[in-house]
Amino acid sequence: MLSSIIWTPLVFGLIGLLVPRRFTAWVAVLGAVITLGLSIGVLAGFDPDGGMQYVTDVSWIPGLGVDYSLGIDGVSIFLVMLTTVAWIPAICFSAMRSTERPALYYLMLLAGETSTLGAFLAQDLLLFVLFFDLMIVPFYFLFGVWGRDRGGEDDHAGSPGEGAVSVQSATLKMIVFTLIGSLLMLVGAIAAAVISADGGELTFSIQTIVARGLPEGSQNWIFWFFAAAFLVKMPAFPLHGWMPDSYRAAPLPALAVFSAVLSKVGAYGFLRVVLPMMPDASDLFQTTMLVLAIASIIYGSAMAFTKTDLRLVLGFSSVAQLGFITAGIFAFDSTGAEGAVLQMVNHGLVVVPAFLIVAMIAERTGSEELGPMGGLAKKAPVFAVIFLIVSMATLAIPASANFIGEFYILNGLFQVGAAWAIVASVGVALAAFYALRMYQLTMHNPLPEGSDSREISLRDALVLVPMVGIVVVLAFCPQLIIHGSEQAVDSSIAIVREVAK
Amino acid sequence: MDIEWYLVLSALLFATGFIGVMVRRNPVVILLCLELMLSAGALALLAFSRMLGNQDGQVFVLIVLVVAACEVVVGLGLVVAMYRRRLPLDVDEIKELKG
Amino acid sequence: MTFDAPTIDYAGLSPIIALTAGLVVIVLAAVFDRVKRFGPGLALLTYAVTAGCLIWQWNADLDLVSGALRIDGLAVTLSLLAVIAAAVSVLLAIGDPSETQAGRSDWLALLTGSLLGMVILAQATSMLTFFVGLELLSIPLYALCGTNLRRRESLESGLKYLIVGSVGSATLLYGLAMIYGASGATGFQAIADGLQAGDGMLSDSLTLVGVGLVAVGLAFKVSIAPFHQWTPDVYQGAPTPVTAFMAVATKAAAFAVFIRFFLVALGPLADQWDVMLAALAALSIVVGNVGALAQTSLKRMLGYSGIAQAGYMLAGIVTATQAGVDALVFYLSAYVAMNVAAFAVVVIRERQTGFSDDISTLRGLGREKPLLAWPLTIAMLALAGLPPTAGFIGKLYLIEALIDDDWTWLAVMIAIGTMISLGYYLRVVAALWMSPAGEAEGDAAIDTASLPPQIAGAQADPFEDPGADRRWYLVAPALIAMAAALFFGVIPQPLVDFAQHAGDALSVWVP
Amino acid sequence: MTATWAWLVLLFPLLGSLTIGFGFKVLPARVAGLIGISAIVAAFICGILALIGLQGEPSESRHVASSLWEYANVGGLRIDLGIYVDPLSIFMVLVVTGVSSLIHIYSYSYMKSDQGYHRFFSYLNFFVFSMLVLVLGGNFIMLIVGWALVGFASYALISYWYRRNTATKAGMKAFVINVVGDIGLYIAAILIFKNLGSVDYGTVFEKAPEVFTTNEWEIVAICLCLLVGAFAKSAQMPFHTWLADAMEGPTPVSSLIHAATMVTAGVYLIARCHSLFELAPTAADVAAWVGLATLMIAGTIAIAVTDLKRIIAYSTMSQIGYMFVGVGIGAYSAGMFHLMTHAFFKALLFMAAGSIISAMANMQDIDKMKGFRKAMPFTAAMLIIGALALSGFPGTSGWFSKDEIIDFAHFRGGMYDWMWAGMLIGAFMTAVYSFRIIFRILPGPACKEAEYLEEHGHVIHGEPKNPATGELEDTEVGYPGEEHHIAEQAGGMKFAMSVLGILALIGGLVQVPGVDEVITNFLEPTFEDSVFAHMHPSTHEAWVGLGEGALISILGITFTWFLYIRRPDLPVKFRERFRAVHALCVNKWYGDEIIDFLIVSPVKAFGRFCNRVFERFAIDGATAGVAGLTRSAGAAVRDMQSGMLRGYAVLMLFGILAIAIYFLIRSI
Repeated sequence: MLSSIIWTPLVFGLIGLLVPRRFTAWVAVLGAVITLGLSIGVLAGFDPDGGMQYVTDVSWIPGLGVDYSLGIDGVSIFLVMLTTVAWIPAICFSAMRSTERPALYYLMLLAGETSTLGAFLAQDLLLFVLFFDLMIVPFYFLFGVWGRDRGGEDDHAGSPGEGAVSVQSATLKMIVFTLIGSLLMLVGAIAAAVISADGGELTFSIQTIVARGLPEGSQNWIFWFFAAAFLVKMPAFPLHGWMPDSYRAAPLPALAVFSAVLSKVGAYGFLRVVLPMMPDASDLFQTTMLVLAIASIIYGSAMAFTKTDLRLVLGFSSVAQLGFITAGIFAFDSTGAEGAVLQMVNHGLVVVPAFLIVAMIAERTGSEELGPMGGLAKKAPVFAVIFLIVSMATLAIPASANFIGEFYILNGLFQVGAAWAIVASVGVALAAFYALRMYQLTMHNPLPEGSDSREISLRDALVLVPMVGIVVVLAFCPQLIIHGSEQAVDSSIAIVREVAK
Repeated sequence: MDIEWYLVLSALLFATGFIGVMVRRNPVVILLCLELMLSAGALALLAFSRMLGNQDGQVFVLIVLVVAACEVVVGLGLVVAMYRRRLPLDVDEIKELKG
Repeated sequence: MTFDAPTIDYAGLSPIIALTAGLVVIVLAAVFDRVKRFGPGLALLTYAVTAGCLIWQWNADLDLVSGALRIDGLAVTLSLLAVIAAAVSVLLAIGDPSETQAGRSDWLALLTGSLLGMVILAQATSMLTFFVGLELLSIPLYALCGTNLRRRESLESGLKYLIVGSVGSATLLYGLAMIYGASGATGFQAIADGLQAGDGMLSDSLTLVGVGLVAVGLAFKVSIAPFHQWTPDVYQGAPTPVTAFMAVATKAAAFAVFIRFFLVALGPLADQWDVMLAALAALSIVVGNVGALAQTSLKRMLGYSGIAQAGYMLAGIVTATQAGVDALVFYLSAYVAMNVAAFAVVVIRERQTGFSDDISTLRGLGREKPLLAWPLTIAMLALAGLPPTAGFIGKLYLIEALIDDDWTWLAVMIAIGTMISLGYYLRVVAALWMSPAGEAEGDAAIDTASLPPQIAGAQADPFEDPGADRRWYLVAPALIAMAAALFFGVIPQPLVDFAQHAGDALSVWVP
Repeated sequence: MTATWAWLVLLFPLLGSLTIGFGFKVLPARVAGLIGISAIVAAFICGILALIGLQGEPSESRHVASSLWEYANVGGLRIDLGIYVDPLSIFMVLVVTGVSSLIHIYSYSYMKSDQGYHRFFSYLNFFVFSMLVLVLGGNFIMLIVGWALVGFASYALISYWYRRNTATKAGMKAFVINVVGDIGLYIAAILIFKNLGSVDYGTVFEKAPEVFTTNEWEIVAICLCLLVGAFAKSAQMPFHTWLADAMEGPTPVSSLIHAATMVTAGVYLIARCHSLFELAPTAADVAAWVGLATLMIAGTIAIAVTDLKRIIAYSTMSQIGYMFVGVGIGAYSAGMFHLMTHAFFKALLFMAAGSIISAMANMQDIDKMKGFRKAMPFTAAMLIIGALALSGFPGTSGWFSKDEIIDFAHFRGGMYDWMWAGMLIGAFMTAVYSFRIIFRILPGPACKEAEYLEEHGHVIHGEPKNPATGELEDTEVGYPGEEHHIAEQAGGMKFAMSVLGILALIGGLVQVPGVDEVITNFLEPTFEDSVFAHMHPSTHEAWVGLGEGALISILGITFTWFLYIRRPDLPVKFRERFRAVHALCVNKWYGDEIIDFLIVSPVKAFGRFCNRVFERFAIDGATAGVAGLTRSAGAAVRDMQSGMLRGYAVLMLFGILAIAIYFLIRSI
């Protein structure tokens, strides 16, 4: 069952190579929809108190002790749902526009989905690492082949704007940064398995490694190898150096899922791998991690309200949001961790429409720079309202599920120390500023010459409205996610809580 | 007589050959120096063989001699080919490939 | 006096016999014009028979020729890799100027001779066969490098390779002599026994210097820094089919003897030499990777990359464990696939563009000729160690072996090296897929001014072949190698078994 | 049953908002307006039904908690989607829905020719919904939800004319300051949960006295955090700067949100949490002192500024200051009473102001207004009623409510006597600024707009301009459409103003000391547990207080009359003489500048620093540095690769020597 979820997208991507050009996109849409259907099927049969479910465990490379081992629990199920949901608008959005080399494009997009799902479902450490590395490959192509060079731009406030970016250097930066982390993680993963086996039978099964435990000294360095991978992926301050350039160069639909889902793999990794496997090190480095997380929040927010490129505003806001998530996880508190999980889903759901909206704005104004924009709401009330909802969810206005997530995270942080929560909450205020700024500067104010205030087309609305609908529904009952994931989250942090005591 | 002297001599031969490779520019001379280096090895082998009292080393030397001859053949062949292409016979001038 | 004819194990010797016979036939064929054109066919047949014999001897575990050779898993697997590389090289050479100018049969004879050296080297268990095999491998290669007589670079590379290689050989010989002196024996097992028993007549320090010299000599062959400098030059200058052969097969054979000599003969001294080899491996990883960064010649870049890859592989020996050997052989096998895919594309591109291997000739290839672009792309991703290719599994294997033996720092070096390597491998991928549409001008319209200088007066190269991308014997190796690199990335277990077969052969000597 | 009615109170405005919002293309404008009005009226009726249900209960069990579903529940932090109905919340519901109904009716006419009619009513209904969530919410999280949603609705309505830069800027300011307040509430809620293990009102208020001792630091911290929220929402110092800018919104919005309902949420919050504040008297005193400071400072500003709506806005701040003092010192029912009467007369004042601004073709500067007495008799009358009530003229509603607070301060004595004195000064200023409006606008020779209105019977249609900057605008953007409406000619406006006028005049009679104390009695179940529940001045003292109030008020009005009617030259002279003081007041005591200097500028500078310095040098620099290092290593390797064989040999020699030396050293 889980295998079919993982591999369906790729299979459809390959079918897309065979069918005539004009059907490619729709084959891809079909593939994504079927994947969603499968994941809904899993969700329907999911038991929140059932621990690891739908387990598949086949020996893959017996010579190396690597198994093809999949499973789903309360944390991964929602991230899988997020993935399968998020890919649909991205694909549909592209399908409604003409794409160069469509077969390859959709193959890469769907391969990205496959690998992301694999990372969420893998229960074998090496399989996880493999999928983690694999994710970056299709996105390297997506960004590189369908991205575009960006010239240097002034930010229209008299200050120097962003420099010129070439696709090649941007994507190279991205992949090098990401792999710095994930190669070290590969070393760390192998070390974890080898050390925990301690001469016994080598296995990479996460559960077995957790059960066997690692000596404290080894935990310390292995922790950082994993943390490097995850922090880069998120990205977290100060490892976000790759983000601005690649965000500016990337094609927006791919960027939407990239930002929405791939960043979560890092956070997920902390919860699934790092905390259970390296509880002592996690406890030891809790303060460091919290400092990094809070720094991400503050720095990301500060950058988000200074940048004028819409993509960068969203990009840095993601840095801040992921900071919240990391902080929640490293609070070692069930509210904090649960808030983090909730926030992972929420942020993913919000970011996808946000990036697609940026694409639509660019279609209307021919620019992604905030400076000369404005007034787009004039003839496009529906568009404006959709964007408004998205912005409000981004800034985690109370009544959105994002608020519940943030609130739980803050509550978790407070249990560690009041100061953490208070400093983190500065990020909440800044978020209000940058999210609203983004909305206002595009939708409000006078409409400049050359911009076209055009209502969202029905087709685009069909893409966006369901996403926004999910955001709204979750706003009414975040408990849906909390209930499903609570048990899994608790068990993820159980060991580290024990140690922290 | 101690084996040391043989070893010292062979080391000197080896060093001479190596220095020759480093300082000479004519490929033919360099080939000669290479022969010197191989001979150094051969001498050491012979000395050890003699001292140890087994014949393995001597057999080895025979083979080394053959190999050395082969090397020179190929080397000279290349030198001739270069000469025919009117390329300079100076290793300092042969530096098209670099970087 | 009675004469006891030595018992000859013909089955065990069959690969060598087959290859030798083939070599004779190919040389003879040169005499008859009408047979000449079947040269490649003959060579391929020879290799096929050899491969058949090797597979026949798959489970063999025998000493041959009074312990001078040994056919076992290690020998069989690595010989197979060399044979595959040679076969590919034969295909890639069809119609190549080097082959034509040197005379087809002569060229093939040299190649086959070198291959024979490799097969011997893979089986060598005595200093004599070691040295003979090594020289038999090297000397034809020196000549092969120079076979493109029209090109100055080709001759230059031949001469450089010859001189540097000979220095390496001499150093190796000198080291061998020392070890002979220290152990009083030439057979590998006997050396080990002699070293352990202290039979020899040298002080420990001189013995170790001998070990060092042998290591240097082998390092030359597998291009380990700081004995690597011939590599980029020769890779770039030699005719591409030769480079392809050299890159892959030489490494396979040289590593075979590297493993055997260090783990069997010098096994007792493993504690002494492991740090040195680790340092060499680390240095190679760094030098190879940073050196490749700003190269514009694809072949030269692959040369540097070969240095780095040799460093990765050497790490497998550092561990002195079976797992390390397994990992090395696995990596080597994957390396064969990735390099074949890459070089095949380079050969095709060279013929299409009048013998330029500049990276700029690849621009826009992804759009125009995906069938060429994909093998190269996969090859680059595999070399960079990205999933889902065999390169990733190979790195995984190596790192696992290293960590298992407490060489974590070297594993981290591999990781760091891989990061750096992205800088150049992906440049190729970027050129293939991500160069702006406007600059991708197709085959013929490459800006000639930007190409490296060719020999004067060769305006219209008679060997230029715009249709090279439709020649099955050029495209098929690329596609098959690509498929292999992908297949073994997804289902690596067969290749793992293959590699473990090699490692198992050493189970007597190493943990 | 009570709970059901209360849920219906919430449901109607939400439904109204959604219906209008989704139907914006289908529904005719008038229908949308009517839907909006009826949704609120329906909510008001349900509120009354809930009230009846509640009154049917015995006094000690006059509170109902009800929950729809579990909203979120982790680690003991359980949040229900629940409401809490007690007299206090019903009181608020009635004030909110009642005044809102009237303002909706007013808007129906006032906004008639605005292009975004649907949007306006949808927002307006949404605001009422949010406000009702705020007052009905059954736990601190629901309170926060309502709190933030009103903030959002307020933002949406301030920026309603979204193509005006000034409006969007004002909206942003209001929103961000309110979010700062929200954060105060977050932290308060977290602290409450941490100490009390729940966020439900019932549990919290019950357990608080058991857990905390008086003035324990944690309870003080909780209350101070709550106060941050309250100050931000109610525009008290130092979070007051957004309110004046919020006047960028349409006048009904100012009337509804920024006078009658939303800004009083802070008062409601303190009243709601009175049992916490009584455990932390320090925090309660802070509330009272800040209220006092605000009421006086806002009074001085209101005297100085000339923008009609802003004068009223500052007056609002000042009146809310009174309420803060009231609930801060324990006069809960008095505070709530003033909240109610203030809602009446302040809404009325804004409506009247809106009418006059309409007649002035969207000009808001009182310097330009004159002689509207004849041209707009109804509006003039309403303006006067509002001003009388505001300044506490004897008999009007404001007189009863304000002076009850002032009197309570005197009653508590001690340092509260200082507050008493301050509030009396404030009352004097109130009278001055409210009648400054009257005396500047109504009497005297008619200005040209008033003249035009008298002559032609309809208002002048000037060029549409941004009242703040004077820039020309197209009519889609700014002032409600092409046609402007005044109360004299628009039924809806007239009706709403009449009702409010009556309420402003006589609304105080529900709480006459010694006669009827409806409000106090009604709210008694809520404040039963308070230590101040049965502490109040005697009837005699109360009447003495009322007398003082009346005196001050009449003095103030007379003084103003003298200043603006008898000696109109004096104000100018004063202004010349005390230029610095005037500048201080006109510039809102430099509140914007101070906040800008202390918070906004540093934050912006930090952002710029991150963007231009840190990102560029540290992050990109480090990246480029590492890349450069690798590249130069590559260059070094390539340089060594000179192509010269002899060079290669030298390197080999070094390699061989290094290995040999390593082994030699090692074996020694």
